[in-house]
Amino acid sequence: MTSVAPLLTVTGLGKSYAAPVLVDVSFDLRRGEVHALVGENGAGKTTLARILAGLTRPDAGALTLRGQPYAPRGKAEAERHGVRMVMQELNLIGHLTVAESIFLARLPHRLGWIHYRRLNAAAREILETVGLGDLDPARAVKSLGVGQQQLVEIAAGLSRRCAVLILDEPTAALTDPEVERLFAQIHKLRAAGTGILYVSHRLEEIQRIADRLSVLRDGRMIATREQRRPARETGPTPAPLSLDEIVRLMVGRELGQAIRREPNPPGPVALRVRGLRSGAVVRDVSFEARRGEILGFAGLMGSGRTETMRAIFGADRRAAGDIFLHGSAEPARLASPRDAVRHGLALLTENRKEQGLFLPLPIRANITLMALRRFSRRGGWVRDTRERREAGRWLQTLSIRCRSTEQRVAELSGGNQQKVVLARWLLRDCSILIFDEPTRGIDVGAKFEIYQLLSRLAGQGKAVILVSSDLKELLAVCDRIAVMSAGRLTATFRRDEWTQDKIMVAALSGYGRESAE
Amino acid sequence: QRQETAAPRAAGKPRVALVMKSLANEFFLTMENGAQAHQQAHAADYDLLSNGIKDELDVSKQIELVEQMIAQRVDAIVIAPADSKALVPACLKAQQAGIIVVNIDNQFDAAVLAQSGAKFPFVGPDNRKGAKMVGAYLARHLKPGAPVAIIEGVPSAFNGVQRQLGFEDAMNAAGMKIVSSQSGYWETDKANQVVAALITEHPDLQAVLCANDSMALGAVAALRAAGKLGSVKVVGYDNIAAVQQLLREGKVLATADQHADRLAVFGIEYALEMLRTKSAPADRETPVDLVTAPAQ
Amino acid sequence: MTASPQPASAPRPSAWPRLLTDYLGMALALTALVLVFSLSTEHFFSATTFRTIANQIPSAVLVATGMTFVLVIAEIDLSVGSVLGLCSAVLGVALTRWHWPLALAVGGALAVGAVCGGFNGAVTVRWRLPSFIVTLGMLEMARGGAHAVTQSQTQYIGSAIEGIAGTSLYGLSLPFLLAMALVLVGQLVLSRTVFGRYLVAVGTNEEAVRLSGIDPRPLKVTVFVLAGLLVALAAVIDTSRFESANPNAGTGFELQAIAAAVIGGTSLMGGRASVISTFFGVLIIAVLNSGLAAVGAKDETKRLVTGAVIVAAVIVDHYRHRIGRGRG
Amino acid sequence: MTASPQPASAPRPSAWPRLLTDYLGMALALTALVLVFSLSTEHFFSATTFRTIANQIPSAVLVATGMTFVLVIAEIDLSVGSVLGLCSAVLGVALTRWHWPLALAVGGALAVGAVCGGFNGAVTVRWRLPSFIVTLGMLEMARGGAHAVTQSQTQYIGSAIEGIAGTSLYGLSLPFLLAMALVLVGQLVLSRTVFGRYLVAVGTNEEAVRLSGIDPRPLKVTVFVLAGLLVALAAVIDTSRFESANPNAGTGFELQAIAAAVIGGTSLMGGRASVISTFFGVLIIAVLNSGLAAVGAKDETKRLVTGAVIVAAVIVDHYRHRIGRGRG
Ligand SMILES: Nc1ncnc2c1ncn2[C@@H]1O[C@H](COP(=O)(O)OP(=O)(O)OP(=O)(O)O)[C@@H](O)[C@H]1O
Ligand SMILES: Nc1ncnc2c1ncn2[C@@H]1O[C@H](COP(=O)(O)OP(=O)(O)OP(=O)(O)O)[C@@H](O)[C@H]1O
Ligand SMILES: [Mg+2]
Ligand SMILES: [Mg+2]
Repeated sequence: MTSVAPLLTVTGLGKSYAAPVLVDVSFDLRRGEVHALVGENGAGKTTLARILAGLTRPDAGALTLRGQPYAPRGKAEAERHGVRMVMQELNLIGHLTVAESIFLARLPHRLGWIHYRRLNAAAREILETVGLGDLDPARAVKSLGVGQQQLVEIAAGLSRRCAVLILDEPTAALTDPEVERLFAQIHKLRAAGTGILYVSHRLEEIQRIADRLSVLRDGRMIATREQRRPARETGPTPAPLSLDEIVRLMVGRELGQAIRREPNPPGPVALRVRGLRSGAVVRDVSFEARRGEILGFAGLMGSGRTETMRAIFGADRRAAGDIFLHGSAEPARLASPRDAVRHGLALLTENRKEQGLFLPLPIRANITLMALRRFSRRGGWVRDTRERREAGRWLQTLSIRCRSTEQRVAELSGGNQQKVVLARWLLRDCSILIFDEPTRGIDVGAKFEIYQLLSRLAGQGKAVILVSSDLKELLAVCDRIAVMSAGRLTATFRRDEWTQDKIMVAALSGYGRESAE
Repeated sequence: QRQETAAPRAAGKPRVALVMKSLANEFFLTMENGAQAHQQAHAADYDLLSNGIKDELDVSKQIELVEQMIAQRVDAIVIAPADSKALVPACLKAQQAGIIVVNIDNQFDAAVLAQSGAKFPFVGPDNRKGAKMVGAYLARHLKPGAPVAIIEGVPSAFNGVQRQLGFEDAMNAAGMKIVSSQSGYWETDKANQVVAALITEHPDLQAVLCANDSMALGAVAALRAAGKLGSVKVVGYDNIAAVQQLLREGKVLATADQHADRLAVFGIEYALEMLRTKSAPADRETPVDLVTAPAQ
Repeated sequence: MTASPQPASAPRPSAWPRLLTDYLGMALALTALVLVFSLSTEHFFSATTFRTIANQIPSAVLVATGMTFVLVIAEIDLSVGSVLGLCSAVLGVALTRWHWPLALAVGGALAVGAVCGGFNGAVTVRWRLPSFIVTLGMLEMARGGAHAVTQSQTQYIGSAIEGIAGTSLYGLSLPFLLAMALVLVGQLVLSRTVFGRYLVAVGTNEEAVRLSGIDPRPLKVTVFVLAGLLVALAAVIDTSRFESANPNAGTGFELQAIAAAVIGGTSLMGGRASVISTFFGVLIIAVLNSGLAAVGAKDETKRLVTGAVIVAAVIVDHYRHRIGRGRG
Repeated sequence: MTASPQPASAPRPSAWPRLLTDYLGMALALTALVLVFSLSTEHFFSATTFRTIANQIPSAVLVATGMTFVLVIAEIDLSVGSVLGLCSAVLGVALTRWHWPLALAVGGALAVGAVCGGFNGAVTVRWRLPSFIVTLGMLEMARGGAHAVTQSQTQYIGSAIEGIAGTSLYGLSLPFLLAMALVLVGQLVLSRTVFGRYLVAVGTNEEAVRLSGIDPRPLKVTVFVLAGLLVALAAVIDTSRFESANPNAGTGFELQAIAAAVIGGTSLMGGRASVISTFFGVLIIAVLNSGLAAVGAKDETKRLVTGAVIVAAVIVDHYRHRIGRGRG
């Protein structure tokens, strides 16, 4: 039994902001285990993790670490005790180099002068572990894409030995190969005795990696279950939870069947892209999206999907290529997002904090911004009753967890923030919708709701483009999947043509070509 | 005509640098215009390079101007110092570099000159005397013991302090009561604020003595707004163009004219004379005239 | 499933009850100042004093209102003082030297303000430059222009222009009433119109606005033009008040306007601003100036006190916000 | 797997080859200015002129360097000019009225600078106020202090203090050499030391720094104190150069220092700054001033040109950056 002596215990934890967020939460983390924490958006996972990592102070309850009382007053103190956390939201510092970001709090130096050779070497070593071996550690962080930034952040978290490692949705922006590499690292840490708290909405992952699993619902700990029988233990233990059971515990009710979309008869072409080139990443992209279908975009991280969508939307300059809209033979003039929106395009960006949200503003203002004219009288006076009613309707439709339409978006949980951006675009009612990682950080329940929403939108005759790093998600909801590799669109598969293998091959195919050039 | 100074000069034609206070100030601009006119009339005799600073407070800019003129190897510097002490060392440096230095408008501090062993001929008015003259004229329109207020210039400005002292001399001599003396920073707007507050606080105020005419404009506006335009008298200093009309309308009682257009010219003539004769002429006080409403 | 426990009486974005708490801090600070000065001088607490202050502040209110709009989009305008000088100069010269009719001259001054603002906005937006530096350039240029136009001479205009700032209701001048109206309209525009809401959004996250299909550039240029127009209006008022146009008019106005806005709780980072609070900021500064002059304080004392009050005001505001946050 | 086509010899954060492109724009702008002035006046292009400029800029360089550090942490210091005046005043009065020995007086001035900076930093950090407004308060207070200390009178010191700014190598003054050294050290500190990188980090994302377990508050206070110290040093140099202490010294310095930094490409949003570029910015302004004086330009022309050059410089910088971005 000594092998399962708890490393970290939590008893009777309580935390409220305006409303209670955590209520009487108790759980423990053992040495050398991966303890998964799941729950809906806003269930309180991040809040719990932040308390452990010293970023938030609890209102009630007690913590112990290795049997000693533990009440960190800040992140620094928690780290001194060996508790580290990789945050859900990106918290990198754009103007620093990758190496500097990783080692920020402990830059190697002599009398204050940074030892860059040592620093970069150490950084390279750590980047290797997350598969960024050929990334120059002296590159500025701001020049990296979201996926790479998340990997760098994880690398920073892994860079030091610690007793407790908290990973808050580390894989939300990662594709499968990176996830594999991350898991390899987690296995290594587990073997070394680190206790790992793993927060994620990707339940398949959790089934693969978790030793134990806890479910939070509305701030209460609903269940904690062994997912894998500890090696040295004998005797009866409750059976591991199945996916369906986890979901039921999280949501507190039965979810409908996973969507099996009846493919619509393909409609007319709504968007045709020919020979698109943009920036340093997008080299040659041609495809068409039809009304009534969901077109998925798969690809490895950095393959240029995000950049492609931004170029189509006019957010980045196009170097070459034409875009034809709604079956027109004339290329459309899409020089700016404004043009794009006027032509009925919508783009939900992958980086909600920087490119989507108005954090200090109320939810209402975030949702209604693009449709304000609709709620205004002549002269541009906003009718705020109608505005609030409409915003409230979307809170309901998307199950956004909040106090009121007037709550500041900054106070929402990550997933709920994502839904707020979603609501803004849906309210605007465009006919060609591009979603870049719309389910990043969103819980299963909400994911299903979003899938349903996508199908409904497609059913209404809209063209839906879904960019996602989660291949299973693409396989589940798309009518066709386009695969990008090294800035080129290398293949497109229909539902009856695709297999996971074929897609992976297509995703890798561009890189050989690149080196041959 | 400015381009002329840039063109290669005729051999032996002396270059005179005029270093002014703020050219944003009408008074100094008039001074400069007088100098320019003089140079045009005597274009064969010398070249003129005139510079000023942005505002009077920026003393270090003026010192740097002197240094730049030394670097330019001009033959003479005619300077209206923004600070009567701080400019002495720079001018001394110029003198040591063989440049003739003539002090105009604002006289260098005697103690500092003595201490540093420098001597520069001075051409300019006596601000204190001028202010006393204006004050004395005002006193004739007041009953003894009448409460009056002084609006000073920038507190550290020498001529401002001189004018304040002159006003005080006159008021004390005539037995008036100075109820307040505050800075209006030479500005219309600031003076307006101060005077507006003063006439409320001292409802029996009889006169406002302003250290320049711009502030007199602000004082008049404050009195007009309070409906006391006739009953409280205003005097100014400098005789700027804008104040003429006010004098005629009786809104300003008097001001002083220091003949700005001739000031710099005197200085330049001094400098040229020194270049010719290699000897320093004596200081020369230029006239200050009392200006009152023409009809009265 | 959704936890949106929205009570029927949820606070409306700008409901009246909130006025109390929103402006309480400012009102208290103001009252305290008035009290101190009333106790330390004989005549300060009088209708005359307040009327005097009311008639002095219109131009400051207009400029600070414009500044508030500029600050809300996370930009800054350092050129307001100089542009005021330039507009005043153009107005004065047009009347005295070119003998334009009053309306035309006023129109000319407004046009100059709009053009300067337009330049600030266009350059800032076109090359994505910090407005700090663009308007710093304009600060120099407009002042140079003012001196060039007037040949550095104060232009005395006389009663030709007196009418604009002439007294009207209960001793309150037309400009004061205009300024009050503008504050109200400004506040409503900022909080209740599509335009105002866009501005707040631009100041909070410009990139997100752009990606939402709203072009922030014309909005920003509009704001700078608006600020320029308000400055020009202030110039007309001041010129009328002084019956003369001074090329040095407005020197240092920029910092005063910013101070007023920031004392009122406007954020320099954009996205948070209130025109009414700015108005309180202007009032605080005006009462302070007037009171210190009434007391007859020494110049250095005035500056020390002014500086301390500015800092104290924002510290007080900090606590007000803390309480506000704790409450809601 | 990841596409990061970076050559092995990727540029190090401050490798020498980058110098060329980093400072090329500024160097070109400077050369162009010198050329224009040399062609339009006879005596401008001479060793004397350059020596004169070199001996004039040290105080501006020091203040602008301090400002660069403040800007890199996304703060601003509007009080530098006033604090310079106050330090100068204290130095002057200590020498002339209190008859302190030189070293003690200089120490006193430095202490005053550090205290003012410390106040700015502490208040900004303690109440999380915008430094803009805190230092605006300090601007008023320090100037008031300077006038109070000197009773508004310039203090003539004479040769007692001459030594500090005295000539040394090849006609270049000690302060100039000191300023040059400080620029180099400053640049290295910013780009190669732990402290410097922390500052860049604080300016880019203060919250992230806090989350890394580094307390940004002492860092920020340190920067303000540093800026105050550099300002005090500048005050000592200027006082020595002018052999007198003027309570109005440094008026308007703040905008000039910010302009120099921004012309040099420092971002007002924090995180991006270079001390060497700031130095170029100071040089550009100094050459401009000197050249315009040599030409004997009218005051309004000077202002128009200065304003235009400021705006033009940042526009040029914009294009340099675009090219830089396109390249990398
Ligand atoms: N600073 C705050 N102020 C007010 N409410 C907050 C604050 N931080 C979190 N909350 C609220 O606490 C609840 C739990 O948030 P938390 O971030 O812990 O959720 P989560 O389980 O991590 O969700 P997600 O999966 O979306 O990341 C949310 O309803 C959120 O709105
Ligand atoms: N601002 C930028 N400047 C330079 N390069 C960038 C920038 N943003 C992204 N990139 C590059 O674009 C590529 C895509 O970045 P990212 O890591 O975001 O990929 P992703 O979004 O996961 O994948 P995809 O691009 O397929 O959506 C990377 O090579 C990245 O370095
Ligand atoms: Mg979370
Ligand atoms: Mg992407």
